[in-house]
Amino acid sequence: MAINWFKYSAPSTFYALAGKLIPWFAISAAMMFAVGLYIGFFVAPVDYQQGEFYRIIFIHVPASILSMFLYLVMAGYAALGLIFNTRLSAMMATAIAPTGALFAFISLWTGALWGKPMWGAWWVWDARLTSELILLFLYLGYMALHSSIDDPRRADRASALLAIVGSVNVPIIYFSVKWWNTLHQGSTIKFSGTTMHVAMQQAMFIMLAACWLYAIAVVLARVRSVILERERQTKWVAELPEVRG
Amino acid sequence: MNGLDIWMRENPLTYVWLGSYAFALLIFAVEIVLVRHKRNLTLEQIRLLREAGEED
Amino acid sequence: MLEVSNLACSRGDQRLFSGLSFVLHPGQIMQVQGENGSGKTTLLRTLCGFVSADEGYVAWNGAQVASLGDAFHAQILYLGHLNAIKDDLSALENLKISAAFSGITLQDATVKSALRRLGLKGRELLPCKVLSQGQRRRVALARLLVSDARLWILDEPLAALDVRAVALIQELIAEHLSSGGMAIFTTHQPLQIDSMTVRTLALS
Amino acid sequence: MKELTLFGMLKLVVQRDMTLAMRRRADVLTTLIFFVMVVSLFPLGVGPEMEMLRKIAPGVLWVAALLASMLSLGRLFSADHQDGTLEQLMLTPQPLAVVVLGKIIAHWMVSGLPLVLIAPVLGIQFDMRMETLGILILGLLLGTPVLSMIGGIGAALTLGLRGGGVLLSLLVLPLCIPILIFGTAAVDAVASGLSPVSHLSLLGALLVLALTFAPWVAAQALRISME
Repeated sequence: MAINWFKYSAPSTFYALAGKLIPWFAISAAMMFAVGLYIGFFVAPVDYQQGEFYRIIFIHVPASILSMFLYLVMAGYAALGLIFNTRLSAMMATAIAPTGALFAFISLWTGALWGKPMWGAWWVWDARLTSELILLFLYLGYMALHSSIDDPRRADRASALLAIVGSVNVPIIYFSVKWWNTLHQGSTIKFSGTTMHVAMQQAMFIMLAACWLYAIAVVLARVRSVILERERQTKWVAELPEVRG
Repeated sequence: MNGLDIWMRENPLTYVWLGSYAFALLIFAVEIVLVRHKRNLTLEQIRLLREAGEED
Repeated sequence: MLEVSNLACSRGDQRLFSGLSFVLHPGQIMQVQGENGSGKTTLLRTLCGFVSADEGYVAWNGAQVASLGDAFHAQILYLGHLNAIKDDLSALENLKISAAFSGITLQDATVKSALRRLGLKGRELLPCKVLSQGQRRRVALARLLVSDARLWILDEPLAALDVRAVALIQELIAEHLSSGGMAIFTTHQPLQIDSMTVRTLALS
Repeated sequence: MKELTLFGMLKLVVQRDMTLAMRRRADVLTTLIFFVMVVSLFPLGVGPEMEMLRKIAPGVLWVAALLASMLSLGRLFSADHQDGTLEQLMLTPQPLAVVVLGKIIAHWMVSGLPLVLIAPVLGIQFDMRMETLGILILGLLLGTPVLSMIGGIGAALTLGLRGGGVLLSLLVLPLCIPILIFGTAAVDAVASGLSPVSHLSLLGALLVLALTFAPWVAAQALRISME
């Protein structure tokens, strides 16, 4: 079955499609969160080394994973927009950035809360936490550049280039930070047991899925506003029921 | 060991809940509010633009 | 031969012009007219390749400019609003450097005679920052004398010039056209080229 | 006579920018003085214990070099942008990346190289030993060009924006972290009796990587900013 992707890459079609999809993603995200939290807190057993504190991983790890993946997805959309000059991909990239930055922030915050009972310090210069901090800087740089350029076309293209340069740099940064960390014999967040309990794995995966669904729902909602803003002069926007109001 | 440390060890679940999960959910809530606010703002702007256009 | 076909450009989300087509043959000159903000400068910058068009294309001798790439740059001379001269360098250095960038090595004597023709005798070695606005414009215009570009793209070449200099520029353009060159320009002042019809392109 | 090779073009741009920089020697000196000042502030901030100063010296010198290069990057394209010469540079019959590379090389020679040359004097202030000092200089020599290259991309992206200088640092500093890490790690390695070769070769690899891609990316960024 051939799907006409170009049809969905038109902002007007995508606007309607996103509007239909958002409730589904939002509801399933809420349900997944509920199930994930239930398993994480009531089914998963207590870790014998870290006690109850380990339960932070059910939000910490998914947030870290999402913040990194979202950066790659953002850079991917940015590259698409830059190469093929498709307006929708540039809009998607701008809509992803704030959510990615928030996930990076949540990851840092929960990492700090985990660090305090484990090492007695809120912040340890652990390789992963440090990389996460730099990733947050990259997100902030992207958003700062995008918002300081008035012309939307230039803003899209310039920040797309920055996102691509950033994504090329991310592995180098990660590698260098890891190297730096081993040189200074810093502490690393390691899980005590080599094998995780099945319920722990389940909770982690369900929470990861919940975060994904939430991110998709929020990004789609945000991109709808961006589409409206960019296309405000067009006829289809003027004919929308919510605009006629 | 200061007060927070002792409290933390005595109530680990509350610590985890309030510190991480409640905080993360709060951030999600704030983000959702911001996104909705932006949508209303954009719609408002477009309506104003249209009204200004119709008067011409 | 410069060929513009069905060109459309916009700034922000405002469409400046669309469906613009014209052909400029060797020996021809064209003036772009229009109000402020009608896209005159954008059109000239599109021809140079600074701005990419929304629709349509620009072709040089039958080949699209986008595919010619940097080779096309050797064929054109662009003079923008800004003089593109360095205040810290002398008129002589400015001219030599800008010619060198288009691949022409100039002798000091050639440069001096070009500057002399534009009435800058005795000021060749002064740093440009001490020159007046009109004199700096003339340093910029001296590039017309030492260039071998086929197409001149001039944005407001007559701004800040006195009557004598305007006459000189008209003379230079006429020389350029009679040797098979082409020119496209914008101006607020009328420009008379001897024995040449100036075509006009109106942007609204 | 119409022939202008890639290398000829590169030489031309470097010569031009060097001439311009020599006409404005004060700008070059400002960066250098900033570097010296920032480095000299640290003993005042952390105290004059020689043991401590010797330990933090490589980090301090590297961070100060990073900040000093941020300071001068704003001028890389903006001066040419303001007087219109940048448009003329974009119309040369050679690829724009060559022009950009030339400008970056010239920028490094007037703002990066002086820092490297004065670093030994500052290192002595921090009581660094000869062998560590040598490695620090070598690291700076390999690393500062990369800072100029990455900074060139940032400078091209923020060309003509309000608050460009601060924004530039915000964009570029995170990308420079690997340079900082390898540069200081090389000195630390020597100080603890290990070989700095692996760190220096990583710096060299980053330099090669930056030389290959950065001018091209910066050229694209300039095209975007000039539209």
